[in-house]
Amino acid sequence: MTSDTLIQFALYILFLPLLGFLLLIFFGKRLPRQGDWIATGILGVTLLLSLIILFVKLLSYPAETFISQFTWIDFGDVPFIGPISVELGIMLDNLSVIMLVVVTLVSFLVHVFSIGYMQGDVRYSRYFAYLGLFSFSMLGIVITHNFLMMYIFWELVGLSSYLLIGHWYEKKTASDAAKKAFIVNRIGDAGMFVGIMIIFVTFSTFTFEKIFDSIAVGTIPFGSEAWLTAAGILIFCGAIGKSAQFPLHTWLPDAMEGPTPVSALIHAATMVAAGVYLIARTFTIMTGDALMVITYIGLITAIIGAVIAITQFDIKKVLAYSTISQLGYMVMALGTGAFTAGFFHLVTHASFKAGLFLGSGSVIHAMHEALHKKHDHQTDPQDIRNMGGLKKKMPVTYLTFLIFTLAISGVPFTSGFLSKDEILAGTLGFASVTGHYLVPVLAFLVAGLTAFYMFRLLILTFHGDHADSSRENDIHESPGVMTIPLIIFAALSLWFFYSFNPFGASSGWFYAAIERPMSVVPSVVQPVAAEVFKDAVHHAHTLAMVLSILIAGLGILFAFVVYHFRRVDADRLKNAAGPLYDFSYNKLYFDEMYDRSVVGGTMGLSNLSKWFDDTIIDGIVNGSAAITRWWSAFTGRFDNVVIDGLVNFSAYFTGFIGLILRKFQTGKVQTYIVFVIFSIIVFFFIFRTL
Amino acid sequence: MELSILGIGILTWVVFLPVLGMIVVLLLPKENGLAIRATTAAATGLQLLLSIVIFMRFDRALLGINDPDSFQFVEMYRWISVDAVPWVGRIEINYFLGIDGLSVLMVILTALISFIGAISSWNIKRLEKGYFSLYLLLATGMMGVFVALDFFLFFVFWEVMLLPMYFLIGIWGGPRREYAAIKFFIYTFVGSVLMLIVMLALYFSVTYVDPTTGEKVHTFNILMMMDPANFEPGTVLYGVDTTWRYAAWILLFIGFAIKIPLFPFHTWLPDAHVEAPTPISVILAGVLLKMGTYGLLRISYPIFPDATVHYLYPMAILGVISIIYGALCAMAQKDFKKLIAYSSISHMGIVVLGMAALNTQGMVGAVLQMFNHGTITAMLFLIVGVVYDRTGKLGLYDFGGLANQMPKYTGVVMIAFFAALGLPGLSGFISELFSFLGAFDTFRTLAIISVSGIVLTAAYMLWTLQRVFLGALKEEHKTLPDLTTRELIAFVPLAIIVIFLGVYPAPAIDLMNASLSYLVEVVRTGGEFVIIP
Amino acid sequence: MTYCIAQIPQWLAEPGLTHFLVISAILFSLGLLAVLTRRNVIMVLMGIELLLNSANINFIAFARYTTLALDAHLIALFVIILAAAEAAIALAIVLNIYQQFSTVNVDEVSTLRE
Amino acid sequence: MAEHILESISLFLPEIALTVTLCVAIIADLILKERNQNVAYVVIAGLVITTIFVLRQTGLTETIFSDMVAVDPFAVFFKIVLAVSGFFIVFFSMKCRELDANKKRIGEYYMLIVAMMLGMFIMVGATNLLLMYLALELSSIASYILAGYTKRARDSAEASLKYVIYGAVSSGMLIYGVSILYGITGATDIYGVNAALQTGDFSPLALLTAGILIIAGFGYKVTVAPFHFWSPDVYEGAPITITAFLAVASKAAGFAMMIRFFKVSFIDTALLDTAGVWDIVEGFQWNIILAVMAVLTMTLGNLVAIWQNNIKRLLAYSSIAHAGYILMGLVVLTDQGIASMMLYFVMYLFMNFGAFYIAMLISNKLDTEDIEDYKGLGYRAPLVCVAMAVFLISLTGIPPTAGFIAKFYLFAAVISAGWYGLVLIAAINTVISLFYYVRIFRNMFLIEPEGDTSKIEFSLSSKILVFALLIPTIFFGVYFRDIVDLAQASVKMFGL
Repeated sequence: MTSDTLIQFALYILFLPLLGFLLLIFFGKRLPRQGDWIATGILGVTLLLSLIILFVKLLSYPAETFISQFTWIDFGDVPFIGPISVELGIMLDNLSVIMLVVVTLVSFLVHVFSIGYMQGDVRYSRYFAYLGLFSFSMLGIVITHNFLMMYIFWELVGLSSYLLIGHWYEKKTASDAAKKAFIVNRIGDAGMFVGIMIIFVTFSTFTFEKIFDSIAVGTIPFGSEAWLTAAGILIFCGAIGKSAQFPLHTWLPDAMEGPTPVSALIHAATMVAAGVYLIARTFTIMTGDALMVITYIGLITAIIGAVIAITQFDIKKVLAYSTISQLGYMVMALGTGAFTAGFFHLVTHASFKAGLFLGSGSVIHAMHEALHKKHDHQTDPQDIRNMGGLKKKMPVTYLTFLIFTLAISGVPFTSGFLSKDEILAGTLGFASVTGHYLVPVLAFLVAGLTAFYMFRLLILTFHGDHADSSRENDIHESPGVMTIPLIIFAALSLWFFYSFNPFGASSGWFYAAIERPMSVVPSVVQPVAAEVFKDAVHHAHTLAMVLSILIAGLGILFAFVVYHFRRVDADRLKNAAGPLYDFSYNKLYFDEMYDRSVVGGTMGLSNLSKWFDDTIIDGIVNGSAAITRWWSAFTGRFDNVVIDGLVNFSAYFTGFIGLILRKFQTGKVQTYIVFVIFSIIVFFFIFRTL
Repeated sequence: MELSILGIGILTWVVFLPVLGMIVVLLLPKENGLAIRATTAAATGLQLLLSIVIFMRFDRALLGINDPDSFQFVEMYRWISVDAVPWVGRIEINYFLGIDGLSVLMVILTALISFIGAISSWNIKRLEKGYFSLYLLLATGMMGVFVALDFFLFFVFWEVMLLPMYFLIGIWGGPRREYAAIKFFIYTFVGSVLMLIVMLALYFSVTYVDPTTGEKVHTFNILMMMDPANFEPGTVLYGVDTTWRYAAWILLFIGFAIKIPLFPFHTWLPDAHVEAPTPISVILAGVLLKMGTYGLLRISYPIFPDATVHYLYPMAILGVISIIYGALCAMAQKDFKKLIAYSSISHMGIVVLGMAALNTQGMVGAVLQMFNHGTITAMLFLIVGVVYDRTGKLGLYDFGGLANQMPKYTGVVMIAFFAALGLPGLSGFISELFSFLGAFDTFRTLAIISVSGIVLTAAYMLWTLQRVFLGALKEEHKTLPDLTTRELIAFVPLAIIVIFLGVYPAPAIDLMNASLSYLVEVVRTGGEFVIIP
Repeated sequence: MTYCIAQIPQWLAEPGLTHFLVISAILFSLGLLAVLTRRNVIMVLMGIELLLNSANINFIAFARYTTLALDAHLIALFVIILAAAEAAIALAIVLNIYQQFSTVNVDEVSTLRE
Repeated sequence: MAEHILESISLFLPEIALTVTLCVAIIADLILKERNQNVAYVVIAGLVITTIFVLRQTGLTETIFSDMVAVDPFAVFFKIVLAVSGFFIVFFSMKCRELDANKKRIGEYYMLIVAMMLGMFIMVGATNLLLMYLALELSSIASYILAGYTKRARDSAEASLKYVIYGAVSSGMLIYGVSILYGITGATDIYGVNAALQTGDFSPLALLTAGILIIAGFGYKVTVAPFHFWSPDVYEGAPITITAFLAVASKAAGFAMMIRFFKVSFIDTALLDTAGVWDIVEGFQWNIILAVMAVLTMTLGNLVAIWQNNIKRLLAYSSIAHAGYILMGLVVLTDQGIASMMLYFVMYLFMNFGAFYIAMLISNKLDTEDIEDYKGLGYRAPLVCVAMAVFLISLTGIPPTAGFIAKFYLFAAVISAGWYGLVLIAAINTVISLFYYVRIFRNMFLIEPEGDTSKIEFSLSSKILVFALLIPTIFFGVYFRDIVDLAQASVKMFGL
């Protein structure tokens, strides 16, 4: 199979979902089954094609990069700048082909799951259409070869995310969440936009390759390394928004208002991982300082997510904060230089986190059905305090959920262990080279917390007794279309897909395929060199593995002690933690803070602007109402004339002078003659001196 | 490039077709509303057809701007020529039409928006004859501005649209129509009086030697004014970087800025929009605002390159203020139409910023933004018109949940709103992108500040979307009908253009790229250009 | 024959151009004063006559004290004639006013104003 | 001598024709008695003959009656303007219901119009100070009576009283100023005055006194501030036809006389060349005074006009403001300025008569002059109101109307002479003027009629007259080449 065929396949993969979107948006309602089979079928085909590409690429052309491009806009030879043209194109390298499979796989399975989950929804076909739009946009991000397309699809996934979060837009919380997601993402995108502006102004192109080459030969923005760092950080801003990194993470928990399969697809596995993918793509031009910023942002995010997740009761919220935390993990990994580990975690996380969400979807679906049957609309079907004991009723869901939980907690023989272990080793290595020991310490802490809150979730949901025994019998296992995807994800969460050695991924195919790219930035600002880093990681590896197993075990143990065996009363823990608990329970008050400062500030500024516009700017021209009223009392007739269209202040002013001048016209002819003589005298004296 | 029909040049046809239509409308009996409407639609439709012909036949490689030979479809007749009077030399006013890369897109836009406006005027109920004849006169005035190459002619067309607009707002407008109409009238009139002064000063400063007779001729020919060699020594605007040239530039700028409208000359716009009937809002936002920026590019830039370069930075600052301030004001509005009006201010700020960048990307972005803003805002006002027609309400909080009730409508709304907030894949993005890219090349800090505008735009657009279309449907709106075919006819071409140019903008960019690059060259070499970090 | 009652001052003994001009200026001012201060229209009209005649004095004085020809005399004659015509018209108008307003006080004839 | 007089008479035919018309009108009035409306036709016939005689004078540059009167393109141009306005006024008068109250005396009315025309014809040609004064008085005296000629006798009588007192005082000042000027120059014809002034052998103070007094006298005639006070009251009180006539013809004649007087006597002909700006005689900066007056006039006229509710009074103030614009043409001291003033008068004639005529038609039908009563008229009388809108637009100076071209050339002349400040003030004033013009057509179109909504019909002849004014107003806005040519060619005066 030649590279041309691969490119062709890639194009099919990209455009088939778009076709699906168009078909469903225009004809969806008229198609049989509202067209869900079209959408799902198309995704199945893309999955197949992606797998073909993956195998062919990794087996036949492991070290090559295929690019196909065309000139989209050609400015020609621009005066004072030189030739400018904008090329669009796609690029297939190992990174993108793996990502292709991840995206199409998750998307396909979510499509399948949705057939069950969304059955009977009012906008069923619309839902599948939007899923198609999302898949298209996400695939665009994956295979692009330039910043512009990256940005374009970046925004488009934002759009599809907006549409899907707001799927049940009759609920104000849903439309609020959708809006919030888009706007918060926009903030990050604005930063990314500025970063791209810096890049384009310097290199007059958007294409990754050309830019990397230019930097490699020493061309940097405005001749200053600081600008290069700035460009890196600004581009990373896009990732901050999309991957829900601190300080823009607040949209993701709210985004759980969308249908659960959407959360699985977009807000767990793929779109939110796009930020990580972006960092991986632009890793080459990140300076040491930029990577340091990335590391710490990731670290902070990881901790925030973990800390908040501990105290949440909404099943999806726990998963959402867990996602934030894990994304922070990946970002941090890339920042420290553990490139492969970070990306690897993206891939493994995609399957087990999508699985977790789908599992929770299955649970919510069951709860919802049960509550519906009882006409109970008060009880929240997503609150884990209303659950418990589902193990017996939903065995498949439980088992798969267990596997996912083990994976995310980093228990050996799972994919999560492989990737997390590598990341932790990376942080240790990073610390040993740079001296930033806070990074591994906190990373391990997060690992422990993750194990704890995930098992807390598992136990509260599935173990023990059901909260309300009267509805226990109404809870049933979900249908096959929902459980089969779960099983597939569960299988993918085991180690053997990635490496035959359950205690080390570095010998697997993944590590062979993905290698940390060479940094092209000027040597003075380069991050820790790959070889030095690799050495350090190698030394720390065993320690990391042992520690990680230990810490994960501790977390799991503690969760069982508190929630399963109830040796320690959860309420007492809560009281002991005191304000810390409230702090965590209230999500560290981020939303409140932003509402007061950013949202409140903007709205205040906006109202101020409106006031300024209505009162001052218009007022200068218009005369404020008060003066008008005062005058109307004074002259009686003024108001009449005001209403007659002389509201303008300038008019008011001239009108006022006119009013005075008018008084000279007394009607007495002798007064007129006095004025005339007076003027003559004035003229006389003025012009006598001239 | 020459093209004529019945011996009359195509541009004359494009400009005066609506006037022909107007004459027919005036001759039709008052009762025959359908014939009046059909005539209007036919006249503007033909205009659109001809502009498409122009688009096809337009030579993309010719430069235009200050080179009379590379203008296309040129028509030049001596209109007024007063023979040699000893103290002024010969006086010349020409009927001089022609287009280049700068104006061709505007011609197409004007024809398109005029046609769409005519379609959406279908449900005007009162005094149709008056309405449609004024409407057609307005169409002629607008088109004339974009094709005139003689300053006097430009000015005449500029003014011709003033009165129809006044009456169209004043007679067929909303409750406070009188106030809005007079405000519009006076603002614009101030601008045009300032322009008149500069025009006359230019006229007395510029002479050229007529090759056939060898005498010195005073002329209003804009192209002649662009050649510094044509300025008579000793006249007021002679020289480079003189106080008088700066003053003239500022007067012109105020005149154009009022039209754009640029902060702080913008307050007429929200009032005019709120009161104007829907088709007139469409015209106002779709075409009239562009006349300001077009005027700057056609007149201020090449005639006063020195002053232009000197004032680039203040101009960019005003652009940035407009972007952010307009967005902030939009956010605080409770009236649907007013919100869109303020969003226009914000979007036109982007045009000014792009223009001020004085490089090809920025200019292309700006002119494309002019076109895109024309189509997108036209859609937005049509959208407002749809709910206003059905409910008579404009408050943002009066609605909610329309998405379910009116799916086709909501589809159109989505396209327009997301195009307005600069979503990639729709036309607004491309032009904003290049405007900002260009601006960043010249004013780094300003460009970075202005990017915050895209966040604010997203915020108020989505908030509006939420308030009007999402949420629960109100009881009294449960019977609202979806878009009618006639409304769809107005929406669909715009939507197609918005999407097409978002996906493949090259056809539009190719039209103007050569001319605008040349304009950049002309202006930059005429003044001392510096990049401001 | 020495009835010398008093020595006539030099400036009065031989009146010159200046004297006439001063007289005419005084007359002009008096005329204006009458026009401005009198409330009776007839008196105002008499003030106007003074104005015109002060000009006449000027003309005649200039004719007398310079080498100019008879032009000035003719002008004076014309002005006198015009003054008469104007007075005739004015009086007719005053009559009309009296019929309409029953007064000849100019102050009261001021309904048209501002 | 006799030959000279005979020759002079042959060039004085227009004025003689007017005199004969005047006499015939008196006789006709006596004969026709009850049907004395027909005097109007006599007057029209007389005007036709006069116009023919005027047209035969084109191209001549002569002086007649021993330098008393000049027959030159400048005078001919203004005579044509006066004759055309005479025609219009006679037609207006035949339509005017205001005049019906005094039907029996209507013959006198036409007769007085002819007398006034005669005075104005002489004004535009006079080159002798005495003749100027006499002509001015002739037209003034006739207009004193005409101002009082109406059915609403009270206002009318008041107007004429004020007019006569004010006019007499002003003419007193004028003649006093002339007497001083005569004293210092020893000449009565303006060429002699000029020759004497160029020697510089006189007291500047005396010249200043004379100059200011003369300006006051002329200023009264052309209604420029601060000598305009009579005009609003008289314009409001006088019959509308006479108001229109005063606002256009009388002003044109006054300006013509003023231009000739200043251009001939107060400039330094030694330094006069074809290149441009004239030099004024030393000792008296009269153009600065005129500039100040121009600014005062236009500003005052516009600002006060905003407050008027009576259409006649509003148009009166508007015509004051226009006098201010026109005066700018003289201030700049160029032939181009004069040409643009002349052009302005042509355009002004049509648009201002148009506005007055429609105000009269409406007053005829609705018996009101209050602008508030115009509400919704656009729906009741569309044709007339659209025409009114065009006239008002033209008065504002918006293309494509004659008013724009007039203003355009005037501003052009001012700018080319470098008076940027002045033109800026004029531009601002143009914007201010928009307020009150707009108010009229706002009332007509933007407000729907209340109460009586029946259509108002006008007679065919009225409509024809409206079109006769409307068509030039638009035509000159689009095609103005010939009229500009004519104005520029007519700047030529005898002796320069």
